[in-house]
Amino acid sequence: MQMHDAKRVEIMIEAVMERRLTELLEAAEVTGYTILPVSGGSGRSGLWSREGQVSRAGGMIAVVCLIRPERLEKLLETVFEVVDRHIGVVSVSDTKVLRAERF
Amino acid sequence: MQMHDAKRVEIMIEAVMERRLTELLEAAEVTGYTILPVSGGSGRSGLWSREGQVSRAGGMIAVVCLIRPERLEKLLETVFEVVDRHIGVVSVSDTKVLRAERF
Amino acid sequence: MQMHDAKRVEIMIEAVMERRLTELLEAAEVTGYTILPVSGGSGRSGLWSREGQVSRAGGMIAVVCLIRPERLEKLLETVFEVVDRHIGVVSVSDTKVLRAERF
Amino acid sequence: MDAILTLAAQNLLSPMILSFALGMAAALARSDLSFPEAVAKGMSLYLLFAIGFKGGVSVSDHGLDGGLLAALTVGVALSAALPFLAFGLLRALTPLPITDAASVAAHYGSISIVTFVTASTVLDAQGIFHEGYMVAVAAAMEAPAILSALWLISRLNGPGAREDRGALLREILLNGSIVLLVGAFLIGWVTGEEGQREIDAFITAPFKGVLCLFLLDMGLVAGRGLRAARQKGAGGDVLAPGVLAFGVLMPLLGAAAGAAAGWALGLSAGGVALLMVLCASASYIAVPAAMRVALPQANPAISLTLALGITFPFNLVLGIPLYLAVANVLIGG
Amino acid sequence: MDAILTLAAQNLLSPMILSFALGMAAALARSDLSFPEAVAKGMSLYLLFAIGFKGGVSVSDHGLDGGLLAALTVGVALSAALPFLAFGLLRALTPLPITDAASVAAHYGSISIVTFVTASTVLDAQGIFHEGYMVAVAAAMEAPAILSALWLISRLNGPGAREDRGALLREILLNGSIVLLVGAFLIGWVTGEEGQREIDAFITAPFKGVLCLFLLDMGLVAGRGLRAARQKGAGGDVLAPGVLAFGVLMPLLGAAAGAAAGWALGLSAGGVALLMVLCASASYIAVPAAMRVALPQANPAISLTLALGITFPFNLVLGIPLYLAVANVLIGG
Amino acid sequence: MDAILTLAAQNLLSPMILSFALGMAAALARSDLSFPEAVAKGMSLYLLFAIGFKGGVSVSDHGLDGGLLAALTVGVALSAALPFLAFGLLRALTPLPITDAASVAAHYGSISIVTFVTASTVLDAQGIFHEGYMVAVAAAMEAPAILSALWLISRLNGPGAREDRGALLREILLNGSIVLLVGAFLIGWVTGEEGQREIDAFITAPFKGVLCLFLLDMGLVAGRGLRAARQKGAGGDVLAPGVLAFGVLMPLLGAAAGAAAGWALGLSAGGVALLMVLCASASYIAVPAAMRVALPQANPAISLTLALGITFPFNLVLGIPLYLAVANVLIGG
Ligand SMILES: Nc1ncnc2c1ncn2[C@@H]1O[C@H](COP(=O)(O)O)[C@@H](O)[C@H]1O
Ligand SMILES: Nc1ncnc2c1ncn2[C@@H]1O[C@H](COP(=O)(O)O)[C@@H](O)[C@H]1O
Ligand SMILES: Nc1ncnc2c1ncn2[C@@H]1O[C@H](COP(=O)(O)O)[C@@H](O)[C@H]1O
Ligand code: NA
Ligand code: NA
Ligand code: NA
Repeated sequence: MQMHDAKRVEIMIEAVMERRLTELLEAAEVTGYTILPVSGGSGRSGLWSREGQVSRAGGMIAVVCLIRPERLEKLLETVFEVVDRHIGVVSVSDTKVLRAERF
Repeated sequence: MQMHDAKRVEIMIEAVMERRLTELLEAAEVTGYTILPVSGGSGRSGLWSREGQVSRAGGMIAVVCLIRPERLEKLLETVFEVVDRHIGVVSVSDTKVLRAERF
Repeated sequence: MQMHDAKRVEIMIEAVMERRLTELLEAAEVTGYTILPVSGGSGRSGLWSREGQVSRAGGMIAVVCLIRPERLEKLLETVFEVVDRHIGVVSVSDTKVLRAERF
Repeated sequence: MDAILTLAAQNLLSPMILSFALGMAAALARSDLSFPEAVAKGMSLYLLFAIGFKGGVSVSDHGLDGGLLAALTVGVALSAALPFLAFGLLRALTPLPITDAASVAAHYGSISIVTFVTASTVLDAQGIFHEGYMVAVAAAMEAPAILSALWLISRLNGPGAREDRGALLREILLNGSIVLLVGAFLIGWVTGEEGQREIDAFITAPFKGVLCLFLLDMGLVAGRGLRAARQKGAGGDVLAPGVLAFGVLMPLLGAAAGAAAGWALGLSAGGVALLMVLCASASYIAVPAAMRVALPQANPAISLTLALGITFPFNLVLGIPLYLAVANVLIGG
Repeated sequence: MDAILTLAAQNLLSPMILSFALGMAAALARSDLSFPEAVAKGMSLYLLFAIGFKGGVSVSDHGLDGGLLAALTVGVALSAALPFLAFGLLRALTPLPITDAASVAAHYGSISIVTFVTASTVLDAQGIFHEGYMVAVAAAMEAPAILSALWLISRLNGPGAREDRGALLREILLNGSIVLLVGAFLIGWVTGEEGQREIDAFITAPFKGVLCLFLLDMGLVAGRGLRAARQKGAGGDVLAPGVLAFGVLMPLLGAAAGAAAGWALGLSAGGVALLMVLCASASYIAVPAAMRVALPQANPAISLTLALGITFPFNLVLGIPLYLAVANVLIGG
Repeated sequence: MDAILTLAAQNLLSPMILSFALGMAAALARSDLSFPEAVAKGMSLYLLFAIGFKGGVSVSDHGLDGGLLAALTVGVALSAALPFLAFGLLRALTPLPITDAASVAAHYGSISIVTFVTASTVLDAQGIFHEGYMVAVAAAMEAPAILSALWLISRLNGPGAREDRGALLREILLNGSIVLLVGAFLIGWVTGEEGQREIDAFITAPFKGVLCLFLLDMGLVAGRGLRAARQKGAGGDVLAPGVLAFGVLMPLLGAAAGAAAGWALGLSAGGVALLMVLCASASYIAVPAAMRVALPQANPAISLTLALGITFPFNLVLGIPLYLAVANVLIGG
């Protein structure tokens, strides 16, 4: 089956920043992304868990973005604007996608 | 620690297609998969979010499938049957697994 | 944008083992990890789904860990202690991260 | 006429309608107010169980009057027939392509259980009798419209769907909301007054309050849908005048069909009003899911925005008091 | 005998049992009806809090009769002893390997809190007195069986588990359901009638209705388990005749032990019936989780299908009226 | 004094406080007892809707006494002013850096709606009148403190935040809890007694019970926070004596300001007590989220542990009866 090179960008970011990040992604003409809920984690700022929480603060989301390699740089610059000042990690892996016309 | 080459297939597909996809995966003798909930996203068909939703329509799931490289082609053909007509994205990355006898 | 080599370790493990695994990760000086909820799956021990479940038994979580390549071996040995006797799969992919000073 | 207006005003100022309005306003203003998906589903399970159960108890109290079977048959026929009317109207009023028109038609042939629940609550509040088995009729009307729409498509477009029809039909009939509604109806029927007494404090007393919160959530979802439709091209056609007109005309035509059928069936005024509501309302839970499986090419945003953003509030605010007034005139309740 | 049958029939046609049956039927028919995990957990938290609290209030009303300590001791002893009985029976009736047999035995020594809640509700509905502290006994019986099973395994298999025993014990005793049950019991005890009056409308009035929905969910989960066991080899052994027989025989033997103990303790007829229910029921919330940690080699599908698919419905439908009848005869209530 | 002690003891032994204590104890003992996030959010939506609605109904009953506008103005002023007091106190008592101090100050200028709800419940239980519009005052006091803190930061640190002020302000004012509280208040006001009668069984009867479960959850979250603060360096400063002292002193100072303002406004004794509670309590839902957006450099663990781990239990257990006693003396209720 025909596959095409792409990048899989995974952004773990504070839940309160969701709207700001996705607005930037759209402004950067990213064609699609998917948001996964995150139930807990740990980092330099300690352990956290969503159990029993009401406030959106103190939670994160994972945003997965599949893009063509040539668009990576622009995406990262966009993302960096938000991630820079905020808690979060960004990773980029090589991947292949079906139906490249979608990306 | 001994690692073995494998492929990580990630399928983002409409939640209503879950049963059909997993039945096909089992028919294709895929030995295992894991389903992650998805809380929102965006694509050519616009923005969506699961917040406050009751209907299963308008939601997606992420299916992660670790398989031996030699089984990839068959898996993709199977998946394509469902994804072809439906909203969804499929990505394949190289990975390594512990305990290869499980795959 | 400056990226740095890293490993993305994804551990699918029984939910009841969460505390044990994360304690081991901290003991192994892993600087961070993120836990994603898992809603269902299938493997050698059959199909499962979290729908309508009350017991923590019979559910899994996905733990994602981004680390520097040189720390991989130690991490895997640690994880193996828990995964060895328990249901679960571990995969390791090459990735790149922003802000390497965080890992 | 005066009575209708009073009723409409009274309806308008009920906590239920105001809760829906609050949700819609919050969503349109981009507030982050939202219900978790699990809570919304939990409330809908509660409402389905309670309304089904109470319908069953009512049947065990009042007997069937020989009417259940006739009403079920008529309900199925209406649900199967209305998509053709809707399809014709859509082709006349809007530029929607065949597939989208068929999908919208399926939504309007089927029913909105929350509109039904709200109407029953209004009737109860005014002490108007209605046949308990109308709940079973509601359940029976969920699915037939889907089959009509698929038949329409396969006539017009050729047999494109590779989907197995039998599996799909099975899945539609075993849809969670149908099973729960029918199951609770049967439980209520079997256990009757005595069963009701046991769980009354759970299914009757807090019912209206839960309905308020659920309508608040519906308002949030509908408002988000309208906002998305306005922003993006996705469901943009929804806000075209022809489409908007359909969203208001179709419920009126449906209600008229329901009124005629209810009158022919010899239902009470309350029963006629409920049948009108069923015919006038459009599905936004079961049918959208079925359409995604069977007609993936159809744009889901169009049906959903129409059903939830236009027709649902129309029925809630103006439709219900209007249908009730017509039923009263018709039956002389 | 006649009385038992009437009771059984009455029980059978209660909204609670019918809700469970609806769930099971829906799951076996492959309906997609389902409760979100969060809603199921929310209902179970509610039930645990309410039943614990009411037990505590009852103790503050009726006093302890000096009976709590004796009942706790006997409960712990029963929970510790029953796994040996279960293990012997399993080895005699089934071909299950040692580890699986020990795991199943742990489930049957422990208790099912929902079965207990349902039985209390049946007693309350019939106005039969039962000692409030039975809730504390239920909590005390959750854990000891786990330790017995682990001891059995280490005797038979050698000390294989690398798991730290102390940590495990701590975790079992601090299990959420035990903590909530005991905590609510203490709160009820301390605040008594007055506390009850404050929150009665929440924990008493809607209780039975919530229980119905929870049993509906249990039926769905049990039905899905049975279907999976039938399909795959995974828990296939469950449906072997010997295993099925165990699922029905063991509750009867457990109930007999409970009856003897309850009689010796001088409990009321209601109290004896509840102790029988505790001994007859098998855990499917706390023990499965503990077994996954401590005995990962054991196949969880076997215990779960037996406990939830066979023994739970058996107790719900036939067991409870039977145990109540026996207790009545024994105590002459 | 005696009266205060009796009241405090009575308060201490209420199911609400004991539920909170149970949660805290369970978390500190590392029990795995927990509420799903969706259930916690569902309960908070219920509480906000119910308290807002009841406040609105009370206004429609008793009229506004011309007091709403004055009270709103004073509330906004207090919320805007208290952060400066808090900031000064923090700089005097603790070694916290400017950003962290400003963030904590924002939390204490704003309000904790659950503390307010608990206090109203205590008043209702004792039949003490309080102005219904205090709910609107509570909503109005959520946001101003955030702006004061940001102003403080930009004065002291220079305009570092690239964040768009307008967008942030909009987001704060349209925060879900403010919108729901104000919306439900308006619905209650419009529908009045009649509306209340319709949904009373949902929003009044079970209210206290839901509050118990919610406080149990708050106890779990607070306990987990305290444990984490003890373990890691993250929020370790929280447990320094100066910080602890702030967590107890600040509510007392806030309450004093509230008492003075309430007296000047001519509120009833109940109203004064509620204004004291609002000033004394610290936000842990809306403000933490706003601070993460606007002041990401501030360590969230410090504010949260202080607000939820120290000040919340202090107000719950000692504060509420104390403020009520003071208000009674002041107004002679
Ligand atoms: N190395 C990592 N791998 C995966 N997730 C991480 C990692 N570091 C941080 N995170 C996630 O990001 C959150 C905030 O990280 P931090 O800013 O280091 O406290 C953590 O709680 C994790 O959920
Ligand atoms: N490039 C992408 N990366 C990640 N997820 C995507 C991407 N494109 C689409 N998706 C997901 O698939 C859904 C449907 O996509 P579409 O068919 O383009 O509307 C979106 O809402 C996303 O959840
Ligand atoms: N190849 C695989 N790819 C992804 N997830 C898997 C795979 N194998 C097993 N899993 C997950 O691990 C769980 C237990 O696997 P098993 O021990 O094979 O029953 C499954 O239910 C899946 O959630
Ligand atoms: Na209709
Ligand atoms: Na037992
Ligand atoms: Na304050």
